[in-house]
Amino acid sequence: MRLPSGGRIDRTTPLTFTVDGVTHTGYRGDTLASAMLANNVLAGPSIHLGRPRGIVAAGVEEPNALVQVGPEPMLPATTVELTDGIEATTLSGRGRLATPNDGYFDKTYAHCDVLVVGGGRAGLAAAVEAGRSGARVFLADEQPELGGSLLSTPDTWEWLDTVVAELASFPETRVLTRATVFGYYDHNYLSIAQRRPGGGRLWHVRAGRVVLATGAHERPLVFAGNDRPGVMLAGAVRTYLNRYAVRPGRRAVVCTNNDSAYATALDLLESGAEVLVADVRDEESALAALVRSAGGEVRAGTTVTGTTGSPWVTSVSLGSETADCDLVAVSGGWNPVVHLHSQAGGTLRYDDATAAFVPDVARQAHVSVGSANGELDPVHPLWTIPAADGSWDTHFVDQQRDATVADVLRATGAGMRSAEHVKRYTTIGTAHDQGKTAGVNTLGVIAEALGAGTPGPTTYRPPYTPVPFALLAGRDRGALLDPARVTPIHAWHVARGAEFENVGQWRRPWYYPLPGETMTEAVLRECRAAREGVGVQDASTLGKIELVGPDAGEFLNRMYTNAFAKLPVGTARYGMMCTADGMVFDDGVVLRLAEDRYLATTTTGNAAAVLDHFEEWLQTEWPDLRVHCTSVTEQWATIAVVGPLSGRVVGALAADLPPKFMAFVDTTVHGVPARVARISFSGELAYEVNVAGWHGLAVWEAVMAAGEEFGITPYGTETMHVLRAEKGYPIVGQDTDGTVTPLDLGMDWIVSKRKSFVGKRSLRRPDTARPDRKQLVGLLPVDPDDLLPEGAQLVAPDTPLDPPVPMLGHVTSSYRSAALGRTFALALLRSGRDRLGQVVHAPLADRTIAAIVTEPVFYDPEGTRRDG
Amino acid sequence: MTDDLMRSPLAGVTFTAPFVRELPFLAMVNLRVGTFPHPLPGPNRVGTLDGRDVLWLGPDEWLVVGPPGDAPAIETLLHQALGDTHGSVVDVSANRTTLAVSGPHARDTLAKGCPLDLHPSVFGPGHCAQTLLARAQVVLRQVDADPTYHVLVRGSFAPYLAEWLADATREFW
Amino acid sequence: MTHPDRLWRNPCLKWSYDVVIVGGGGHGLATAYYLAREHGITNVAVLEKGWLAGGNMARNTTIIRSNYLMDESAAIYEHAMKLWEGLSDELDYDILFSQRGVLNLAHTLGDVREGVRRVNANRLNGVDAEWLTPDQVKEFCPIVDISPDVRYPVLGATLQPRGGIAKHDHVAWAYARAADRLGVDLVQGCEVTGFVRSGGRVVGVDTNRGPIRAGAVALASAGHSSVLASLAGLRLPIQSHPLQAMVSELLEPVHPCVVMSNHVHVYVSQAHKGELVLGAGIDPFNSYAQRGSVHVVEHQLAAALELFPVFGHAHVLRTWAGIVDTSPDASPIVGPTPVPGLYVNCGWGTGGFKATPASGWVYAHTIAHGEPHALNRPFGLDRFTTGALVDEHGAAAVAH
Amino acid sequence: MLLIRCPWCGPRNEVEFSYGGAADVVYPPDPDALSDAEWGEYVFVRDNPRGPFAERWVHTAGCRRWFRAVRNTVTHEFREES
Repeated sequence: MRLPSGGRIDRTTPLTFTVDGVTHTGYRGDTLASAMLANNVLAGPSIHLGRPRGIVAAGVEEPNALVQVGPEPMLPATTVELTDGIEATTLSGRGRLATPNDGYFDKTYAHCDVLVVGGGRAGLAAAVEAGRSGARVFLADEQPELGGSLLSTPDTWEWLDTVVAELASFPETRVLTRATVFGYYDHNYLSIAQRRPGGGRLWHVRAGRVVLATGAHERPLVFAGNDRPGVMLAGAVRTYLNRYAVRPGRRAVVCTNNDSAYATALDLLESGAEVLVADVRDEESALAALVRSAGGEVRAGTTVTGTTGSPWVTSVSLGSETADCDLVAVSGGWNPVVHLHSQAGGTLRYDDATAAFVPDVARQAHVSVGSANGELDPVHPLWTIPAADGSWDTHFVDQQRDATVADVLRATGAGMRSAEHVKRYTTIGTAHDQGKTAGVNTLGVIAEALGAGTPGPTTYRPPYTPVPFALLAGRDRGALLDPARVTPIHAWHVARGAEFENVGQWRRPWYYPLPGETMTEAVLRECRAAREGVGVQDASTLGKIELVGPDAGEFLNRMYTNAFAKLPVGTARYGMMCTADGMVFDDGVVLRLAEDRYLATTTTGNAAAVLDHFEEWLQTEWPDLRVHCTSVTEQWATIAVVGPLSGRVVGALAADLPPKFMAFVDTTVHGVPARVARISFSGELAYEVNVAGWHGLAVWEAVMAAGEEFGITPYGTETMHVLRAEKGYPIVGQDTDGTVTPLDLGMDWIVSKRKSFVGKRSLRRPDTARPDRKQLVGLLPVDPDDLLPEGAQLVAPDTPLDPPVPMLGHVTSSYRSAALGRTFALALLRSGRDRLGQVVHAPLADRTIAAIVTEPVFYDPEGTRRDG
Repeated sequence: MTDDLMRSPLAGVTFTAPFVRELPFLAMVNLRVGTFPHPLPGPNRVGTLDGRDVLWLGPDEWLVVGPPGDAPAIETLLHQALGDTHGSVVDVSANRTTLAVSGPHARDTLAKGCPLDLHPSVFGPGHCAQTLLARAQVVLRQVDADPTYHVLVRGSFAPYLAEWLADATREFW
Repeated sequence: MTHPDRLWRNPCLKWSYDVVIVGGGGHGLATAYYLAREHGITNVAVLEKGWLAGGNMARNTTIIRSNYLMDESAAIYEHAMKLWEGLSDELDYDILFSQRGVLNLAHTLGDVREGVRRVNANRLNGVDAEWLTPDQVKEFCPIVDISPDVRYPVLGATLQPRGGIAKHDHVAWAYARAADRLGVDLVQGCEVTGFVRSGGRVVGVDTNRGPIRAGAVALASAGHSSVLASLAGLRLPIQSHPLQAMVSELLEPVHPCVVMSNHVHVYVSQAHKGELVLGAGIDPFNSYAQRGSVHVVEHQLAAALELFPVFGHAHVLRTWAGIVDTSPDASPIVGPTPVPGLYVNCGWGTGGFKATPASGWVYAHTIAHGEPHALNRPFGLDRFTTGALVDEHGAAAVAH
Repeated sequence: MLLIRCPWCGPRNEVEFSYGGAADVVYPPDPDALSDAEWGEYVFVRDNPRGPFAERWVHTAGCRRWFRAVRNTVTHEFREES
């Protein structure tokens, strides 16, 4: 019932809410739990046994009162601030996901000298002391207001107000409320979940020092029927009385093994309740006299051994006697909240006096203070209280998991000796409350069952309390999930209706369908334009690295399989790189810009990796080489103008043209500085126009305009792939997969015999040098209209298709070719070069395609077209 | 000096937060050198060289920043200073664009994505760092005590970063 | 749920065994079981420094699949799958093996190519595999967002219908119980601190409980393999990394299968009691701390919510990390070593749980015969000399 | 989130770095002189100790310098090196 006065609730602001469709009222300042308790509302029935359950605790340790509020499942009612119109549904330990979370959850980094975790008495004292020194102080507390357990003790509220005001006066002190420090990671990095209207914020704090003032959680007592509604933690009863002005019962039995529950007894008496204290300790507490003088009864050497009532408790057994009651306030002692200390790598020690695990050695820069450090009343440990009938199956250790002492005994009976085994066998500690009230009791029960001396040990892992997925995800959603990199010409592609593909983080035009056109039609059209007229592609995504220094040529010689030191200035050469394992790593064209200056291009996806690779070898192996690398990937927009008419187009715009294939000139195009190279990835006459990124769009548009009379056609990555495949040029990452050497690709010519390079030694290992490795070949389907799927596996024609079927290789690239008027493919095929002219089969789910093995060059094998 | 054929990576982007804007086309020249005849700023600091800002990028790497169109002059200056000394001078002006984030919300905005401690006692005017802002690599420098920060970001990442900033600043306007 | 009462004895340690297995995880327990069951070698001890199956076995996300790309991998994992399919019956213990299907999503054209290649290779290797279109993905797992306008749209998926999950603890206990009943000594709290040598041969181990003679010593110690092998003077091509995972509270059934996405680093299933079980990517640095970095978890959940918007309201209850033993080609190392009498079984990386039965089966064969079975012959140490790697990287950048 | 001290830029969050594994593995001066086993050892075999580990990091999002650090693989603490 709600007391007529007192508490920290705002009685001028009544709030209406529903639980399971029934309307109730509460006040601002209530939690959903305190308002439920004021209205005698039960929690949901238990998960397996369907037993009625009530609210047990007043904080995050609550094992029973889980509710669904709107779309949010699995909130402990004790942590839900009451607001007007809340519609709550009680749950039986299992929530329901139905709708996406549209809350706004963001993140921020923060730094401080001292992070104080917990705004109770100890935390406030630490924060004030640190604040007075001028240090940068962070104080985080999970409650809506500071005070911690002080909020349950009205005689401290004046001091609380003073301290909170002083904290507010420190310019470098920041107080976060509704903020739970849930993770303590390496190097004093802590995560805080802050509840905010409509969502929350994840704080990542790097702290100089951390003060853990996280308080303690009370332990229940383990007796028969200890889960009956009306059995509550004594400290929680006190919180409901004093903070929320809710008295959970009027005839109370307080059952304890320590002095802390006497304060609850006294407060209950003051509220007008009848109180019987059953203190398990034989020696009477010094506080007993206070209780008696306030009108209560105290019995030493007595404990509750069972309960009756349905659903609420109506009486308890005290050994052979029975006492009527409607509230049982229990205290089995307190567990310091050592979770963060433990997460930080700190060790724990079992303290006999308090029968609790307390911080022992800190590993990082943290200190525990107050009750979190074990400053607690001594207790008489009492892990289990036998029932009169000897049964153990209603002695609940973990209420949310419906796990009892009987379950623990079954586990130890099965041979389990480790607490971890028992927990897994019984599922104790794995529910939403993370076993906060169950954990240490379980260890005590196991120790008793095994006849071991002391319980333990245990460790804690993040998070301290459950954290919404949405909070950890933060704003990295939708377009912000991962940067979408775009070129300077991107807006043009979008306007032109391009379809895009993701290549690494880049968005690249895939093809440019005309209205009503299929992808196949579009690609055939684009290919035809590049082969017969002129096509144009945005190649800006290629990685570009300038290498400057007198040893640049020597360095490139060591990195690439082929040689670059003697490359004439003004010319370019295709190169290939291997990993130390001898497998193809990347490829690209290298230009020699000056005697001491090269420009290396990389594949789109590998740009960063190649630069890292260069720097790694330069810095760690060959620091004596005088070379410096600078990424210029985005300095240049790159426009590939391709096809027999490309010279007409580029010639109309460029002041100068490169004299021959694999040469380049620094000139102007459309009036802006440009580097124009005769490089071809298609086998056609082609020009690669490089201009500063900010000129990219204008020059692209100029190229389009100049090419209009020739029907210039923009093409995407798909057409690029077809054109290069017709020429048998491999794509690293498509025709290779990390298991392919340059020799496997049939590119013996690119592997220098005279110089050393990274990976060379690997090429003559027994397996790598085997003649029957998979080698790159061409395939022509026997039916020229049949398109081999990329990824089709290849077998010899007479192979029975009973698994496991011996496979020869797979199709790496496969297209329809406008130039060939048929389909074709590239494949990696075992002993492929010995199979030229033979037929292989590609058995698919529904049919088998036969194809003839060919050289991988299908188009213009003489290379006559590259010169126009 | 710019011409009307130039288009910045964020041309066409409207910044909803009034304290974020693009400073396009700044000249930037990358210098990598062992020994240099003129004093260059030390780690995480910005210095000057003949009227240009010089940002420390690494133990042998600096970024010389000047007004739009200044890159050829900077290159000439650096080459002359180097003489026969081996060093790498590369124009990277178009590699990045610059975002200015300024005013009372600047620090809290950047803190949402930048793991550096930007407290005035740690990072102030004249400081610079290569770091991360959200999921983009940036060069960050504080220009004045307002505070105004300059965020130098690769052109391809600029639209992402602009979108991120629009989101990060939405509580401030 | 009822368990048989007695799982295992807590036996006295003998001074000599035919085989000492170092590591009482899933692989060690399975090896002991198959040594006894298949080869009649029952004078076997499994030495576990902590509690049985308390390492990676207790920390994995329990996904079972055999749809590996390379022929050698497919063969050994498919052997495991067949053993899984009969395991509850064979061990007379319900391991809660649920063949609910495993989807591997494709988000790029490269993923699609790789997925189709894998489906084709799997089929010819006798591994069930299908290629699904985005609509078929939606049909199979309705909570996956297949809209085309997300950052990395779902372009398709491979499906292995026989893949699924099992209850890791039950698997361990089932093997332990069966091995125990065949006479194997399961010794917990027994840490190996060195090897007893005679001539060049390993003839026993030193432990915190004294020396133990052994006809053969078989390492089955996952992330700790390098440290143990170094005690025998053996260097392994293994690096130990944290691999993080997390679990939500119990939720009503919402997720009917297993979904994995290498591209965005997500793998998730809903366990039989209702918790969502998610795995993250490997932390890049070497570690024995069973602790990773929180940003790895954050990235992973961001990606998870893109695929499964409905998960936004779920809560992370626990996070943890295992110590995974990664090899240069992302394939295991199972076989004899250059040190006579010493065998090694490691390098399973992220694939350890799903391989458990086959790993134990081939390892037992190897120990019993002194040479590898055909299934693990390709996975010997010598491949790092010859170059005959079984490279699963391309197929499994974040393989699980 | 490890805090890693870049020798040039100062302490920075782990996300700014890439990991390079074991340090002090020298590229053989003459790979061709090595046996297959020796070469395989160089390419594939690295120490993997429990405890202090000399390793390489590169400050990818910062100065791009590779550096050596000694970190304990159990506690993750870096040893201060002069």
